[in-house]
Amino acid sequence: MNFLSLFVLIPALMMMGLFVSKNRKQIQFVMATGAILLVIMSAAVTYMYLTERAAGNLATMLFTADTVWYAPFNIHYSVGIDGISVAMLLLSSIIVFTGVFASWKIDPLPKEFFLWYSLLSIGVYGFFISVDLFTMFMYYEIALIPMYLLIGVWGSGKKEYGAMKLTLMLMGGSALLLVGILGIYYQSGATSMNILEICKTNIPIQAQYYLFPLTFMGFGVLGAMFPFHTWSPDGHASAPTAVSMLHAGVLMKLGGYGCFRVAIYLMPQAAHELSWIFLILTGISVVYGAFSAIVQTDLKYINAYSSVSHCGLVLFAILMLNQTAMTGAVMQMLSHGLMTALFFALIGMIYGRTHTRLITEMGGLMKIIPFFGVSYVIAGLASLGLPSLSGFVAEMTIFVGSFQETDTFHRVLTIVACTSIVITAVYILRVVGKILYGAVQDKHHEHLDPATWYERLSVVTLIVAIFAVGSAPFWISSMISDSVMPVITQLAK
Amino acid sequence: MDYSSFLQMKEEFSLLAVMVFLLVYDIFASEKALRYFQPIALVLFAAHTLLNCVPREAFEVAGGMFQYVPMQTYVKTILNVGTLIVLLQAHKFLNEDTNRIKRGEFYFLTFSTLLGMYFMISAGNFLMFFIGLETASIPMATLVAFDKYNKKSAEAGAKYILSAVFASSISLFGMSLIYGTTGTLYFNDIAVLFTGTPLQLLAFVLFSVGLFFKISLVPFHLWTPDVYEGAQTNITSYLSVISKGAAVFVLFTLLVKVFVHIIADWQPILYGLAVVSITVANLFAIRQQNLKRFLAFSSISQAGYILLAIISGTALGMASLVYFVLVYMFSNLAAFGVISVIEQKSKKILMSDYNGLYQTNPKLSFVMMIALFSLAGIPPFAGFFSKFFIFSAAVQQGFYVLVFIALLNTIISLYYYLLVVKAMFINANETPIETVTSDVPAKISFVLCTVGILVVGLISTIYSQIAVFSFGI
Amino acid sequence: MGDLFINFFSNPVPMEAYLGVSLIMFFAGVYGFLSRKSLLMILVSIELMLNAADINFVVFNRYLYPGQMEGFFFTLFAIAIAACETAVAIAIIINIYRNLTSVEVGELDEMKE
Amino acid sequence: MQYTLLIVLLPLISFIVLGLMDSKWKPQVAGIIGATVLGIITLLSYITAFEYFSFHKINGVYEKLIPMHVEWIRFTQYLHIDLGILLDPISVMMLVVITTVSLMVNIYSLSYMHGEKGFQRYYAFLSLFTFSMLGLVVATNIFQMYLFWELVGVSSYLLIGFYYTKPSAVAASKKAFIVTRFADLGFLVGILFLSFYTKTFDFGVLTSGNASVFASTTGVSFMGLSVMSWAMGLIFIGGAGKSAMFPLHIWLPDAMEGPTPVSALIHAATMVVAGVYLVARLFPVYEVYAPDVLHGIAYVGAFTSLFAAVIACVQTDIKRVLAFSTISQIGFMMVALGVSGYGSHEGLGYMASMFHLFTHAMFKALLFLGAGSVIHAVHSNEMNHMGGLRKYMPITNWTFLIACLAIAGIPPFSGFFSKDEILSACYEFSPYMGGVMTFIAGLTAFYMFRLYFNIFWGKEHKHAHTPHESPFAMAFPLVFLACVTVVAGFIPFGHFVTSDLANYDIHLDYTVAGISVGVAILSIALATIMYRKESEVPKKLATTFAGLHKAASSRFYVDEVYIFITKKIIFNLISTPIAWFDRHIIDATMDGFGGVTQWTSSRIKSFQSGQVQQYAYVFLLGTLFIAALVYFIH
Repeated sequence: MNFLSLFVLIPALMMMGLFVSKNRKQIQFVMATGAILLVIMSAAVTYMYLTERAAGNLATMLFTADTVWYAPFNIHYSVGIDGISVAMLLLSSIIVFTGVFASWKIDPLPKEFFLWYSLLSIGVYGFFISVDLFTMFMYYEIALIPMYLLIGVWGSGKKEYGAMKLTLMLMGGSALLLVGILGIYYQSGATSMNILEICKTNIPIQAQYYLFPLTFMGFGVLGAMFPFHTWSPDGHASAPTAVSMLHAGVLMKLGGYGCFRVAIYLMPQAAHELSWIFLILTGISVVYGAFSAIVQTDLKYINAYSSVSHCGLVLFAILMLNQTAMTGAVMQMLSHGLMTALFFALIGMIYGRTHTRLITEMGGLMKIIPFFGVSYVIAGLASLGLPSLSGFVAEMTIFVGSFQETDTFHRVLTIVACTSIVITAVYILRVVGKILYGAVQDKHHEHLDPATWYERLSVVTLIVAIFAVGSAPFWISSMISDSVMPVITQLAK
Repeated sequence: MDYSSFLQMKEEFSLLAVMVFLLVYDIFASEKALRYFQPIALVLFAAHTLLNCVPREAFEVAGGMFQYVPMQTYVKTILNVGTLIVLLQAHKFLNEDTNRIKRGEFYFLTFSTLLGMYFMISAGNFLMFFIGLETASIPMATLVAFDKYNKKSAEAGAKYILSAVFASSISLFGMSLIYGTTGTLYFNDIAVLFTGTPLQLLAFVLFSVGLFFKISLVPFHLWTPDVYEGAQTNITSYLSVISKGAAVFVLFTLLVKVFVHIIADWQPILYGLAVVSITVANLFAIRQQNLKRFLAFSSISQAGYILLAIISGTALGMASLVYFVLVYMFSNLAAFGVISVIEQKSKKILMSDYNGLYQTNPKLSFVMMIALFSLAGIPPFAGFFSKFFIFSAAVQQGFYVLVFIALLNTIISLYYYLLVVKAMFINANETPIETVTSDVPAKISFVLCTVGILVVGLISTIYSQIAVFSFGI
Repeated sequence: MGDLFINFFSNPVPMEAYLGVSLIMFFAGVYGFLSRKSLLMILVSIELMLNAADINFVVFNRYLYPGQMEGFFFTLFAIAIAACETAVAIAIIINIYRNLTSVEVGELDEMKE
Repeated sequence: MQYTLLIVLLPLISFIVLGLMDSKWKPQVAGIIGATVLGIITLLSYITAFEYFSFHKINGVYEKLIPMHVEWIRFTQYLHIDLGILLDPISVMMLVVITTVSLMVNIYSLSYMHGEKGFQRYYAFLSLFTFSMLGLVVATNIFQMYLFWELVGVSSYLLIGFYYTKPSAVAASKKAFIVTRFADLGFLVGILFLSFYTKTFDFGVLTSGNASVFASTTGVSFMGLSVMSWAMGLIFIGGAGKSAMFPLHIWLPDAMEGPTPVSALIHAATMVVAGVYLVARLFPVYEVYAPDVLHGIAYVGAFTSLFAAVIACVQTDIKRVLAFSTISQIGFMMVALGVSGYGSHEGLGYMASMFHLFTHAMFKALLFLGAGSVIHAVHSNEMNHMGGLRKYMPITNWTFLIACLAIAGIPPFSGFFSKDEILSACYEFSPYMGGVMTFIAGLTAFYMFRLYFNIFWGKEHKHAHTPHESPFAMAFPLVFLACVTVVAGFIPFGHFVTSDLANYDIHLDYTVAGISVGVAILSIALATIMYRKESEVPKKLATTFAGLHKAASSRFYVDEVYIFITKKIIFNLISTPIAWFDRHIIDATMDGFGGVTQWTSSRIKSFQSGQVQQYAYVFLLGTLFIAALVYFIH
């Protein structure tokens, strides 16, 4: 048990705290304390990671710890982090933190809400600190189920349908994944499910041919890869604010992270051979998601489709199989996580006031609730890749990286993917124009409550993070870039 | 002949002692003393469970008719714990005025079936096996028809006894052919002589369908939902867990010990049965409204999953199988327990009756939910681990496609488990079932189940212990 | 054909004949189980099936493995068990009759689908 | 020259402070802070210009200075975005232009925007724009330029949509952003092409003339065209978008929905010339490695210039006239670059283009501010709401006239000199090009005086209240810019900015000058006849050339084409079907899995008939089936 396990332990303790808390005050206290602790933890881990690297530690994973768990299956509870996990942990902490404040006054059943919320975060954190296939898969599944209840109980609209669809489709993904993982383990002949051990072995190429698609698709479902993305619009549209934030912000990143860490890292030959299929699919995701977003009228649908497009870009970049593009992919995960969380937070807060999410029924909100208006514009600008906001660095890294592949196929796809930045601008500006500018559409919207302190806290934290990543990308990009190296080495084999 | 070796059959004798004591106590004790009948019975049985939970050296009794291997202790302990939980849950039911008079019989019959299963598990000879099997199933029929003024119960009893006897007569016919082709009834000898001649294969098929019936695999499962629905809920849970658990273990033992030479023949059978069982049961389960029927189909589908452990025939598969049964026991009993306490209170058993249950019965809903999640194989509940292990055991032997089909089916199964969760937590209801207060034994049983579901997966010692004594081909 | 004829008379009853009888009994039982309407007749059919198996045991023991007693003993136990089964089954059928005032198997269909 | 960093940073700080404080401060405070910061950086730019042009000439060639530079993000071993400051003649010139115009606009706005809601926000955005524009011009590498390019686009978006409750302003801002964004896509892909083969973003390396940098591009083609053509062509598309070249010009006229000072700053003087600046920045690359693209630029520029000039002749909204005039003038600059070569005399076009950029910035800003002053007075943009204003607004009148003379190319105003150089370069390129450009220059003089007479002369329109001269804060910038316009032509521009960084003495080509001045005077005379007094001539002409007139008034229907593309094609033919496909095919397939499961479930329910005999039957069949299975397998 090393300190990384605290990331899992703290939410677990939060759950216990929630069990014994009696009223809303205590619940809020538990959640706030836990969330702050997690943020501090991840900041500390980042610092420790960077100092350790600066001290010349070149191991693939740092702070590793390994405890045998199920000896007959060579299942170990092993943790460890590299730059990518650190980035993801930071992201998770920020989003868990802001999610808590975004749902500060959740009603009804706050205790149960936060219980599931904490369980969800256990899954997320656990996934990012794991280096063992089994524990990774386990945490992945832990993260799936609370979603059902969170959406089903606290959601809105077609919540039961959305929740069920989301859960079942993701379960379908995990079904593919499980076959993939078991196949990898047995075909590699490794004596451990530890990724670092398996990568030293050679999985027979014939096995890779079917294991790679299984694994990639399995994670791809969570990464909203075309055509397995349809859970995303319905699921996100009906989810409560904090859940949308956490799900789109972090959970969808599990998909990209998994593709990177498991599918490509462990099966490099198949990745080379088969990447074209998935490049086409993800390329479609990128453009298709963006085009679909143009004609949506529900704010959450717009954002969900936009997530399809942006997350498609993550997988797209990973499949380019070069260092720069992969770095860009991770940056994009981080960036998309932050900005989509911001979007969902704002949409939730606006919805809480206007009681509608249809852009046709809103207008002129900038004048009424300027704080949300300005924040929404910032989120939008981040989403369409404005420099100094996080989206720009991520997308540019991806495009520059993707362009390193010289053949016409990759070139054309890259250019097609680039067009998404224009389409993104179209739907973002459409929304901003419709809901924030112009005249107020609904008489009831003329007097809306201003933002409360906890809403401001949540929104401002995210905006600051977006600016931080976007304005000073160097350290984070180099941190990620270093950690992509092992995969590149693996691919070069 | 030295009969002292018979004393080694500790579990059987200790259970028999409990049975005899209870029988005598029930008949001769005063009305006042009878008030303590149930506590005494429970304590005695718990003591029996505890006394017999430590594995011993392997031994044989009666020239190999009774063969003990340490793994059996675990299996029997699992059955004991399961029975104990069932009895705890039945405590309230048996204290009702109409049933008080019958409770002695209830215990006696239950323990009889358990004893039958003990013998079945430890059998080293087809005669012993057959006696065990029938001892386990005939009293079961009376238990199913226990509620004698209930039409459904009677119907269920009839269906059970008819189907069971039909199955066992086919099985018996199969045994006769096995005897005819090998000339012996001892497992150890048959294993050598059973080489797979056509007649032997026919014998094997006829014999094994009897066991498939017990495990209720498709297409030998049709009795299951009707009987589960008609029987009193605690008996249903007993039927679904204990009876099935014993049968799957026996199936595995027989396949790897006796029919080891024809592995190439029984693997495809199990393959097909697993696929059909899981799929068909799931398809039926999604449309069930009655929760007992619902869990019946769920248990059929679970039985299909168990075949994945058996099909590998490896030690890993064996350990996974026993572990799966353990986890399944906790999960299923928790679910049935909730259904039974609610049924006793409100006579409501339909899924729609459970709408909004969380508002009035948060704890019961919670137990039900984790039980269902465990059945669906969701971490961190134990069901996830047990499923993962059987899949792993199957993949190890190269059954990729089978595992994949099974996994696709987990999507369907998750769907219907979530339907119940949805009913309890999400669906609105003006008049939810009123708050139910369960008695102390039932509470203990829920705690046991919950702890089991939560802990068995996370603590790997349990699995490791089981794995120590597991055996395969 | 001739051999069979001769064998038939020199060896009073060949094993195949017994097996034939048991097989016919067995399938008669199966047929009865599937086709009779009355629960009692179904019970009788089951008895046929069980006894067919018993005959097998005895015949195999007698003809193939005359040196041992396993088959005979098995049959004894099986008969006892069959008796138990019948007893329990009849008890249940009586219970059915009390509840439905009928012993028609077709009426046992309250629970389905 | 470390202090140049301040020039860039101060507006940023000003933006952050003003943005965060927003309405917590009084409007005047925000305005004064904004204007003061601009004053400081203007001063700093002048010092920079002075120091640079005086002391950083080595062997007659200006050196390229990089006083500051940090690595911002690293993509690959070779490719990294640096943020830095590059000082060379054109960037220093741009610093001066931007800060000057920006300062004027800041001062002007103090009065013009007085009392507007969101005054603080306005100043914050102005600071943001100034910051981005300055960052753009001092960019040391192409990616830094792209980065600020985008920021400039956003500040433009925010400022155009300043009156966000006005639907037309919102639509215009959206249009401006999306059209330029589309062009930026070209820019981006161009950068990707260029950088991939040259392994660098750095302007210093790219323009060093070192052939080894481009070694890997030789013979490499992508889909039939050489990669350098792709790269430079695409980069030009980016420039064309920002600089409103046909057919990407459509956003600029609409951008006039923004406050007028913003139009003066962004859409006349600075941002719209970013495209010209970009081409000039990469000129050595264009010239050597993509001469075909460079010629293309010349033709695009010429066509745009003509096209816009024709439209400008018939527009009635004074800001639109100015907008089209801007497009036309930028066309001039593009043409000049396109026809230019490298070297002292061959590089005449380059020098002329930069010269024109400089002079145009001043007089066009002046025109816009003057127009603003008029609009401020009559509260309308329409020509026919004006007329005869010269009596009420003398300062505006005179300064406007100076600017008109300058743009028409009448000596000794600045426009004459710069335009003359352009025309000389064109004639040297080809007489046809020279002729066309001269004709456009004539058109320019015509529509400008049409505008001038319609505003200040002609029939007086009835006003609700008497128009009055603008206050000092507005008048001062007019006068200042007018002075600049008068004297700027005499700057020996060739001593400062040339294609090869060496000295070049401008000498007037009297033939060309004579022709162009003649044409200008003729055009002005024509305009005088037609518009000085009310006359029937314009109407007659309009009816005679009804088709042309209508087409030109409707801006040759380019907007309609765009609307067709966006609304009909993208929205109705791509997005809506895709969204439908997603819901009804993809999603329905996913739902279909569930449906099929349910259907199958209901189909097989009869197996569970409740009949125990049927159960036994199935049991038996199962047994037989297994037996058969075993038989076949065995």
